[in-house]
Amino acid sequence: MQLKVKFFASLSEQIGFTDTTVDVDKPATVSDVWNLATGGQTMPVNTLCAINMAYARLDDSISNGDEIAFFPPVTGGNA
Amino acid sequence: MQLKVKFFASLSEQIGFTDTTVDVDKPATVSDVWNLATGGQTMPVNTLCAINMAYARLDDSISNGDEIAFFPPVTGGNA
Amino acid sequence: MTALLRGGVFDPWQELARIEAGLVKGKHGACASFVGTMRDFNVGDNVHSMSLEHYPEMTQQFLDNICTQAARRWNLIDCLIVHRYGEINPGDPIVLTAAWSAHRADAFDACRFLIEELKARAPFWKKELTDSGERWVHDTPGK
Amino acid sequence: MTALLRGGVFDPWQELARIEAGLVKGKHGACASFVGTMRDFNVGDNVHSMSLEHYPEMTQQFLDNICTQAARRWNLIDCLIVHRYGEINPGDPIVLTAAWSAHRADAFDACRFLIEELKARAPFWKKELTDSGERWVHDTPGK
Repeated sequence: MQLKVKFFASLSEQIGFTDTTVDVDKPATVSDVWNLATGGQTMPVNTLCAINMAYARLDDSISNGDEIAFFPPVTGGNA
Repeated sequence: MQLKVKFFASLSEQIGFTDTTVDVDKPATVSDVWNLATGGQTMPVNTLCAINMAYARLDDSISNGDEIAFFPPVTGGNA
Repeated sequence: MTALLRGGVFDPWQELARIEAGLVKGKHGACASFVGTMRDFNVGDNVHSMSLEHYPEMTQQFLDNICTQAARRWNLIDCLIVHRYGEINPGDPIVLTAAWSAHRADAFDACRFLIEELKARAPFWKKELTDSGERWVHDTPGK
Repeated sequence: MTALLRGGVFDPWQELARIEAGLVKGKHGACASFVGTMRDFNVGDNVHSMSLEHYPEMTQQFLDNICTQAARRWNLIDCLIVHRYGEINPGDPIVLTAAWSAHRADAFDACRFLIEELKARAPFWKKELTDSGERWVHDTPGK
């Protein structure tokens, strides 16, 4: 199955890109997608993830066509 | 001593006037001022009072030149 | 710190914009504000208009005083109260409270303190004109 | 209920006036609002400007979702969120949350819920330009 993968903010700078696509041929979790998409780079602590724009957990299962996103802790506003 | 006395809202309608002046010749409290100013009318329950624009109690003592006010419970805004 | 009594209609958003235009840019991270507007219903009745009586010198002192208290209790850059008196129609703003601070907790808490103190103790008395005539709100059961 | 993402400067008071012009007059007694503005200091450093990255579809869904949650939890007539993204300068408004209700407790609580949820979980990431260069705020000690 094909998945879109996105990285945001400092995480995309570390990984070196913001978007990629991965192919998975067996049941997989969000963690597996990280490993495939980054070529096995270490995931920074506190990394958050989303499946189809909803917060998810690293051990959640993914489905064909999902959009998976990885990002650092959010920091809106400053008040 | 001379005192200005004011009544507000429903209380002034009941008493029949909004302002008056009273003369007191001995130590007196806010209660005494009510009796002098209204000719001994019954004070409605929940009546509030102020001495010189600050909330006061009915048994507080008054001084020459004070402005004494009587009013019903306050009802600002409606939200 | 500003507390204003207004005898005519005021625009709360213009009042806020005007105060903010006078603040040093970049210092306040947070502004919390509250606007109380006249409803056309109260305690089950239609209300056509109302008249808000006040005790001018005492009311002004009271509003100034709660601004001072707020500024003592929270870390504020500025605060504002605007309050109507006189004849008021449904849809008209009656009261505006606002607080500016570096951080949002101080702004929210101070803004809410101002409106709660004002409602509980500021010398205003409201007479409503309803379908069944005039009434003082402190005489209304349930209010 | 309206949640807007804005790529350029917005005027919070005009946004509030615009929403209010669309409400039926006399029904809402209370409007609580909060404006978060960019400060020129943070964690002890001067901040010259910042860049706010977001995840457009997810951010929009998140903001819509907290409006829906607020409307379920409190008795609201309307609520509004406006949030900037992109390049932001000190003094610029970053975020506006507002809630209209018949009564002030619902308006205050909903307005505060919106900003607290937004700060805690909305997908925005802030990069600051300070005296010592660029930094992601989630990498700053103490933030």
